Amino acid sequence: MAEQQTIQYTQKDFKSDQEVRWCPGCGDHAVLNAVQRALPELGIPKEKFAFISGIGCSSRFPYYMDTYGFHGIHGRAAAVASGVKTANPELSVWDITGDGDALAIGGNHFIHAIRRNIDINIILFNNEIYGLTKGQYSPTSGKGLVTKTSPFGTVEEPFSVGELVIGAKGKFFARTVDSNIALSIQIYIEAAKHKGTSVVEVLQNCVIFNDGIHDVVTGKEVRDDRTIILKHGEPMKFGKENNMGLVLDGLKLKVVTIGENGIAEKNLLVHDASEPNPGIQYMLANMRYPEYPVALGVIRSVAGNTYEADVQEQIKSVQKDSKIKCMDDLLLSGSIWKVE
Amino acid sequence: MAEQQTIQYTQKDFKSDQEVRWCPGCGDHAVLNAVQRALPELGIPKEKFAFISGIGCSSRFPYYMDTYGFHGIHGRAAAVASGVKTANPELSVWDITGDGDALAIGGNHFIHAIRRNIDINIILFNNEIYGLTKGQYSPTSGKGLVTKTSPFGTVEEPFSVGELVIGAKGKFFARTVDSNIALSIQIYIEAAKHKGTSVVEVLQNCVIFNDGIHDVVTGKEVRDDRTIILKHGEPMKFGKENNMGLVLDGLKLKVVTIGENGIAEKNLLVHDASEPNPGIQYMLANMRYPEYPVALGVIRSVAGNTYEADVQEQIKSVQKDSKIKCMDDLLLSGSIWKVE
Amino acid sequence: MAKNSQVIEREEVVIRFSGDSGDGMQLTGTLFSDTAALFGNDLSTFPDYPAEIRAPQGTVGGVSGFQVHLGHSEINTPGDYSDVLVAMNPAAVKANVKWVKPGGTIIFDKDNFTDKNIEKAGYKSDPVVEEKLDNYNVIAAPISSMVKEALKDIGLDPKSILRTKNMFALGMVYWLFDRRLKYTEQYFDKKFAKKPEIAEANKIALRAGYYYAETIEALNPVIKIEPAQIAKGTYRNICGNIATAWGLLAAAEKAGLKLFIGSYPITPATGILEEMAARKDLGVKSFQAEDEIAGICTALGASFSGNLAVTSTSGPGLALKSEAIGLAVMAELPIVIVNVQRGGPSTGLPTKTEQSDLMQALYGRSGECPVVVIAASTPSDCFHFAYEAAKIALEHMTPVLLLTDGYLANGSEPWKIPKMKDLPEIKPPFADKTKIPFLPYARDCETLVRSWAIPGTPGLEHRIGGLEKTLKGTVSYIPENHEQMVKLRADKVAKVADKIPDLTVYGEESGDLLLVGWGGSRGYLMTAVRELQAEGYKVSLANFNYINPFPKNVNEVFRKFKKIVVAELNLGQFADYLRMKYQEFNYEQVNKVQGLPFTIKEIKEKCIKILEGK
Amino acid sequence: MAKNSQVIEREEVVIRFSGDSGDGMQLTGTLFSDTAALFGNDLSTFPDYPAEIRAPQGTVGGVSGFQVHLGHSEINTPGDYSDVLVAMNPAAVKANVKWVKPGGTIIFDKDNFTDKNIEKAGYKSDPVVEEKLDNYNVIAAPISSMVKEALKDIGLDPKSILRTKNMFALGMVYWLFDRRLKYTEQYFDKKFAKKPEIAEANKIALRAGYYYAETIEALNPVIKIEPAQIAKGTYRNICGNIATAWGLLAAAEKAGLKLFIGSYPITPATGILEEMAARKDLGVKSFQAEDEIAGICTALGASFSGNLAVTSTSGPGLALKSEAIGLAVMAELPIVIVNVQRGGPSTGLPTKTEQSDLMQALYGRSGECPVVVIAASTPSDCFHFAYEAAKIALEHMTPVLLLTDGYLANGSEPWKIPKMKDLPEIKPPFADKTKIPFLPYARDCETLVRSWAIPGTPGLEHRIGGLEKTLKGTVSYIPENHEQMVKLRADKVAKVADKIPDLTVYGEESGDLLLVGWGGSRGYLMTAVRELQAEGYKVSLANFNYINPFPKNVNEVFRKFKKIVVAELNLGQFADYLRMKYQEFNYEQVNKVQGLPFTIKEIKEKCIKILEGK
Ligand SMILES: Cc1ncc(C[n+]2csc(CCOP(=O)(O)OP(=O)(O)O)c2C)c(N)n1
Ligand SMILES: Cc1ncc(C[n+]2csc(CCOP(=O)(O)OP(=O)(O)O)c2C)c(N)n1
Ligand code: SF4
Ligand code: SF4
Ligand SMILES: [Mg+2]
Ligand SMILES: [Mg+2]
Repeated sequence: MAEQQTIQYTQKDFKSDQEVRWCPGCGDHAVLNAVQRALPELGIPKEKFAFISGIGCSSRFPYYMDTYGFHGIHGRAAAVASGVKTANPELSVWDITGDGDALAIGGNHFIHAIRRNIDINIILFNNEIYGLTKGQYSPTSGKGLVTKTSPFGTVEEPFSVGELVIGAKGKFFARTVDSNIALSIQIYIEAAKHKGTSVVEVLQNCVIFNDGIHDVVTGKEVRDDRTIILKHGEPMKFGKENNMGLVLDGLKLKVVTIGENGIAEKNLLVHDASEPNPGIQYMLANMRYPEYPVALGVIRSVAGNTYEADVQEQIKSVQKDSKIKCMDDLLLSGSIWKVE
Repeated sequence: MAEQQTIQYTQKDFKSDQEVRWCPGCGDHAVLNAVQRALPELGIPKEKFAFISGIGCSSRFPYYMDTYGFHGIHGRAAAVASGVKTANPELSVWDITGDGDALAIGGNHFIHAIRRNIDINIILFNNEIYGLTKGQYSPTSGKGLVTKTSPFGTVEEPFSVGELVIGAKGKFFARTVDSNIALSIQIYIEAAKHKGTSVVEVLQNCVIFNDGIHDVVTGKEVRDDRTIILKHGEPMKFGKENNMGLVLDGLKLKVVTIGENGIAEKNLLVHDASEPNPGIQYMLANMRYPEYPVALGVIRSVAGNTYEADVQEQIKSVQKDSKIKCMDDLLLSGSIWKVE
Repeated sequence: MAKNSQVIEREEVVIRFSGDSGDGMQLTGTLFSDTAALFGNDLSTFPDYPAEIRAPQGTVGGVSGFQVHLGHSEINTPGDYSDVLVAMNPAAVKANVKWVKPGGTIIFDKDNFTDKNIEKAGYKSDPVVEEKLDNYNVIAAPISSMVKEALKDIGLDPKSILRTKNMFALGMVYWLFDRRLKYTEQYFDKKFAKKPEIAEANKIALRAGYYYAETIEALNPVIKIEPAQIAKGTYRNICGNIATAWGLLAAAEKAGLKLFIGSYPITPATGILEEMAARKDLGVKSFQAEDEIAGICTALGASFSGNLAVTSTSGPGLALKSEAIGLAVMAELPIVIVNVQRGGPSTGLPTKTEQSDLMQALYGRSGECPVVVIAASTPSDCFHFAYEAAKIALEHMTPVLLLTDGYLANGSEPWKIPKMKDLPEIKPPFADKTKIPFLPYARDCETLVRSWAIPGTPGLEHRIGGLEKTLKGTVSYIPENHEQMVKLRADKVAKVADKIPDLTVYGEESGDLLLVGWGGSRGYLMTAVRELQAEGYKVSLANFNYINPFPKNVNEVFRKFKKIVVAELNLGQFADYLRMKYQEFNYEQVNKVQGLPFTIKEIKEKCIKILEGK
Repeated sequence: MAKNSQVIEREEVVIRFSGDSGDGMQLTGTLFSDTAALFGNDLSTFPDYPAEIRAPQGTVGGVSGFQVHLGHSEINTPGDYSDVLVAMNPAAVKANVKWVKPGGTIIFDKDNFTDKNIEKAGYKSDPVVEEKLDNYNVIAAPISSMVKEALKDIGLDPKSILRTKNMFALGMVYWLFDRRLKYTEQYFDKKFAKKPEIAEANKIALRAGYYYAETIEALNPVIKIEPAQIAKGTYRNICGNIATAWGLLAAAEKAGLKLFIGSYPITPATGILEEMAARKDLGVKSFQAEDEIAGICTALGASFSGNLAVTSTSGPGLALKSEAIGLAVMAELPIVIVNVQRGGPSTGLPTKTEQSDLMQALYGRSGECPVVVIAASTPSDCFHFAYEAAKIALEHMTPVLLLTDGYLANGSEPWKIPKMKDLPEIKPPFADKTKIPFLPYARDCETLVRSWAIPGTPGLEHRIGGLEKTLKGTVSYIPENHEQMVKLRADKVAKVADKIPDLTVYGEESGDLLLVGWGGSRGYLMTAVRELQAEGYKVSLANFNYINPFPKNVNEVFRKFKKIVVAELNLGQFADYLRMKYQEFNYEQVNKVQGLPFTIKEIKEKCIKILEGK
């Protein structure tokens, strides 16, 4: 990614002249808003951004960004983005994708990009439905969901995004909610700054085909009690009264109330996003309502080599030692003979 | 899967008349041997077995089995097998695949079969190389491995099979070594009996393109000290002298010696393969030499609904209530009118 | 309801309902069609959804339309130009006015023509002026205010009240075409059984519209279209996707097999998977796969296991299935691959129609890899050709690719419901359980078809796969074996020609010009040919449904005409294919690649030009 | 070394080294070829590996061969039948004897003809009897015992000693063809610099074989092949896969771009990726993708980013890339897709050659989706056509599909090394940084090529993608826009014809028969035509390298011949394609689908038959 620059952008600089065509009320609008507000904070020249997407409602995103953009084919955003970043490591590369795009047809590219730890920022719009094709279940749809292709309810267990990311050797995983713009901005900035594949799962609402699917957790009335915003180095505290917390009970997480059963704030777990061993982060990413609050924020952020940097470095080191510096050298290398 | 039957088979009954064409010394021979010895133990009629594979050295397997067999295309074994099992849940379906077949081109079908928990038995021959195409690195090749496509060493982090399986909601994961026939037989039997997707990772030696890659762990001299065979309900003990073990140290596993520092056998962790929360199993699957012994045996085996059974059940329940019993009913359902 | 108005009779008429996505135009059109069908008209309909993302309300991009063509005689297309346009807002006018016949009727909701809406639609001033609507019979009805008025006492919230606007408009149209309200009222009673106040509101709005139309002068005269001469029988409306699904289901039942479908959603093919998913009552196993590759691969697994296996998709998805179709060819397993064509290449115009996947269907695979290719030509005959596709796949142990398109998939027409007992038998070549060992690639000497041994059958254990094989199923690199197998696979597909009907000619068997088409353009071509014939031209039509192999009589048909003109919605793929297969003829072309069906006018013009030698 | 033997001169000769996979035949053949090349012979070689899985030792399936054809004049193929066969074991005899010319020389290791080995090879008795080898000049040398004897004092283990058997055989062949040992000895010194005892052992074995041949009568007379009349210059041997990789590298350097390759290993294309991976010295970014789809998609990303983007594969892999090629067409991004054809369909015969992916290359995508298609025709001209493919892709902003095949990929021949400065310029249409805003689909009026704005360039921010677009890159569903864009994309590709050379004719410009071929069969067809011409037939050859678009003079070339015969390694795909494009001619066909190249004999026979009107 590029060096810090001094140009000062505003949200407006990242708006393209194209009409935004998502349904009124779709969560995608808020994500666009948050991203357009996060980018100016990065100090990266505008021309260094590339937004790559697959196909889906969410994948229309690049058209609305006044940056370089490539709206690809369904499921392949992670592959295209990997090519963009490897070819030009100077770019800040964003992969915009949906739960179908990334986890159904694109599942393989998704896990391989993560494994390679290519420095791209994946924003996964998880509305637990195929929006663009008008409402079929996706690999994140909860078991039993009635959709156009599951009129009697699905019989499939959904992926948990964080679990899959960590299972694929993921080093950065965060979760946010479309409507929480402030948290989202912060997370996008952290994702951008993290070197390596960053995956941000956005709990996004599709007003048309899966309206309110996240409400049980993210609804205005309940969200404080049913979500926890994790911050690196801070105790795991949540709740309307900010008096709930997480502790470790044997090998499991447990929700506790501060002040009850002798629990004080200092007994709470302190979030360590940078711990390489994913044990606790794994459990945090997997917390489900009603047993637990759903974790938001940066759950895992661990440093590691990136693919594109290692490639660059290997090229450099080979070039230093090699006698072949250009094509003519190569053509004349090895066994050759002259005819006179 | 079929009911227990009384027919008594021997290994020979499962040998087809085709000449086995793997390289002399290839670990695949041993796997074939172990599978052919495991099947008679299952009491399933021979005609109920279907062996499905992709492409790779290992994927030639079905030709050597005197059962129904389908040698498919590269990477798609899990999808083909899913179709076979869903279409006919009576069959005992085996998916024979390599590290490239299952985890490179076939990664998506692999994780989705696991997520759905279709009752197929996946034997993944992990030789950490593409054998059939003569020696390129695979998604399980260790970082730095020099191969034909990584003449200066790979720069990619490999998948850990168990981690990916669990990350994809896997409910059964076991690991064995090609040469350990006795252990392998036992594991194949357990995999077959488990209802749901069973993944067995076989540490397999490719004598030609990656010879000895597992030796540091599985070599005759060292294996007792560098592997641990996990057994459900038994303490985690290993070592030539059988005096080493595993305990939990905070949130991490630790290797201990019985008799040292006051450790007795009763202090060792007891293996629970059936615990749904994968926390410890995840750590066990991820143990790497030299820090830890590599875990063999059934690491995770958790009961759960299977896809094909749920599909069957949903059909049954819909059929019970529906007025449409046959095509003529359907054709005449809804809005119709007569022209006389 | 007494009528005191002037009445004229018409042979056929085209009506287009259009409005914002949220205005309920699809339902309005459907109710109108059902009423017309019950009355006995022949008809053809086509919904025209906005492109995949919901455009902002009130914009042209967000207009949703539904066109109905009904008549006293045979109707083959939803019609080019409409006689009546219902436009709920200015954007609907903007989007559709060019498709209204000169002098046609345009009904719009005056209340919706606010400055804001006019601007949103992209007009600078009053659309009536800008579009020169004085050339049309314009009825600017204050629909919104009238439903508000009519429903003011019913106790509904304003939003729900406004939602009945479409029924007011429908009422007007019913009056215009002298239709009964009964069917529609019954529909409300059933649909809103649990919300009687909504049912009532809709009924009131419907009647209000009807009476309003009766009251005002503008809608005179009433148009009457007598019932068509339709064969006796029981009928229903059916669209192409449902007909396709049902044809396959019928084949499975006939063959005594379970149906398995492995598919991944994609516009405009998703409807097939959705219908199959709903058919658990018939025991369908619908597998929504993680991608198109898994779609076909799970289906191949199911085929290996003895199911009637199906996978459905559209262009880009077919591309992804290419490799696995190769495996199906090599393994000689029955499978039906349905490809609902849409505008390409790449993501292209996903919601639009085109016929540009023909070459891909024929040749989009590595190696010598022949499959049977069939194309349906009307929404309802998708049933027939889907049934045929399954029958051929099962009886010839081969993949069959069935081509439909977005226009057939979503379009609908009345369909005489067949009886299962009247459909032809389907007899898959199951392996003889007594012939052991089973040789997977041993063939019937006549049809060259191998037999099908289903896993679970004792004694027939065998192995198949994608490598070249001998008779026995053993992998073989023997050069002569490979050549022989390549030819056998080609011949096996070619021999399907023995089982398919001859190419038929619509019109005289010889003449000046043979219009040639394939698949879904048939309705348009037929109407054009009929009109040309009526005008005295010696023109006939041959529309292909069997594309590989061809019927045996093609040469015989072609050589009786002076000119051959191939019309298709692409740059000339079928024409090129004919050049390969029947090099002896000269082919002229009519092509269109606009995501739209042909219009009858453009076909006629082109034919006349060619006939006149220009 | 003094020669005291009888010497005869020959124009050309074919030698085949064959033995078990472990016998080192590939090295033996390569060393012999290099020596011949250094001597100045023209030559062509072809390795013939066993099928992908190693068969058990000693079986026919496990035989590995290497054929060299060398001559005093131009050599175009590795030859049909061999003059000399070296067979290290009975299986090698079994596999190859039918390819030895009657009366040819067969050298074998007598020590290896044990009962067990004879049985393993599938013989029931002595192969000499069973194969009637008395019709050949058989030299049954006790090679194993002689190397044991020769190396008994050197202190090596028996296994290492036996491993020099191939060098003993090579020594015999050197003597037979009057070659020097020097080059080979130098090779040992270099290769085994750290193991001088191994170098020494090989040298001793080599000399022992040489002297042995000199000693025995059987090998008389010595065959001399004078150096060929070869253009002055610096030469090397090169195989098709390396030449392909290098051609692309040269193009990148010339265009001033970095090269990115995204590929997934697949036989027989893997060599290209492997060579690219080794070319870190030239800054290549080789991305071994998780599958073929990721291969092309990463390459498309790299192309979007301004690299020369390449993806390489073989048939089934090309099928998987179909959808993404559609995206490349729609996005109008430059990319070279190399398809090394192998035996199909499906997994087919992966290690064998065929020309059956032509139709897939031309049409294997949804929608109207034209790409440039080019085919190379010799191992070394893969360099030229890869360079051309990259030049066209970059200068015309289009995907270019380069077809080679298993035979070209692995075959090798001497190649006059070009100088970079002599290669034509490559000038990609980079966007003008001062023209803001950048319109991605604005075109050069002449070539219809859009310009290329590289991410990172200030002011040129823009969006592209797979949906239909306007000039500006805005998504558009406007019917007329779509039709116009479909035609523009087709015309852009068609206009590449302005830049490519005319089709050339080998032989007279008119005559009785024009043999037509494409791609990799050129050597065989040319040799056949040359021989026919020598026999007095009026036969010429036109071999196509540019397939879409065609050179402009095809009609002009074709019409000067009485008959046109299309020869290809498939069931007639190019012939069919010609029927579409040049319907005016009649095409006869010569086809072969055996995983093998043509033999000159079969082409000649077929041509003569056609000439004689049978
Ligand atoms: C190859 C291919 N298969 C299928 C489709 C159809 N399709 C487009 S988007 C989509 C799924 C969209 O779901 P998701 O990724 O969750 O995005 P959302 O619309 O919900 O934002 C599908 C199935 C396609 N365009 N291309
Ligand atoms: C579509 C396709 N791509 C690539 C290949 C080439 N190919 C065959 S097997 C294989 C990898 C084999 O590796 P693995 O799965 O680990 O099996 P192994 O041979 O090591 O047992 C590859 C790349 C192919 N046959 N088909
Ligand atoms: S369909 Fe759903 S996801 Fe798509 S734009 Fe509309 S609300 Fe958003
Ligand atoms: S190449 Fe390797 S994996 Fe393949 S058969 Fe030989 S030893 Fe086994
Ligand atoms: Mg979604
Ligand atoms: Mg492997």
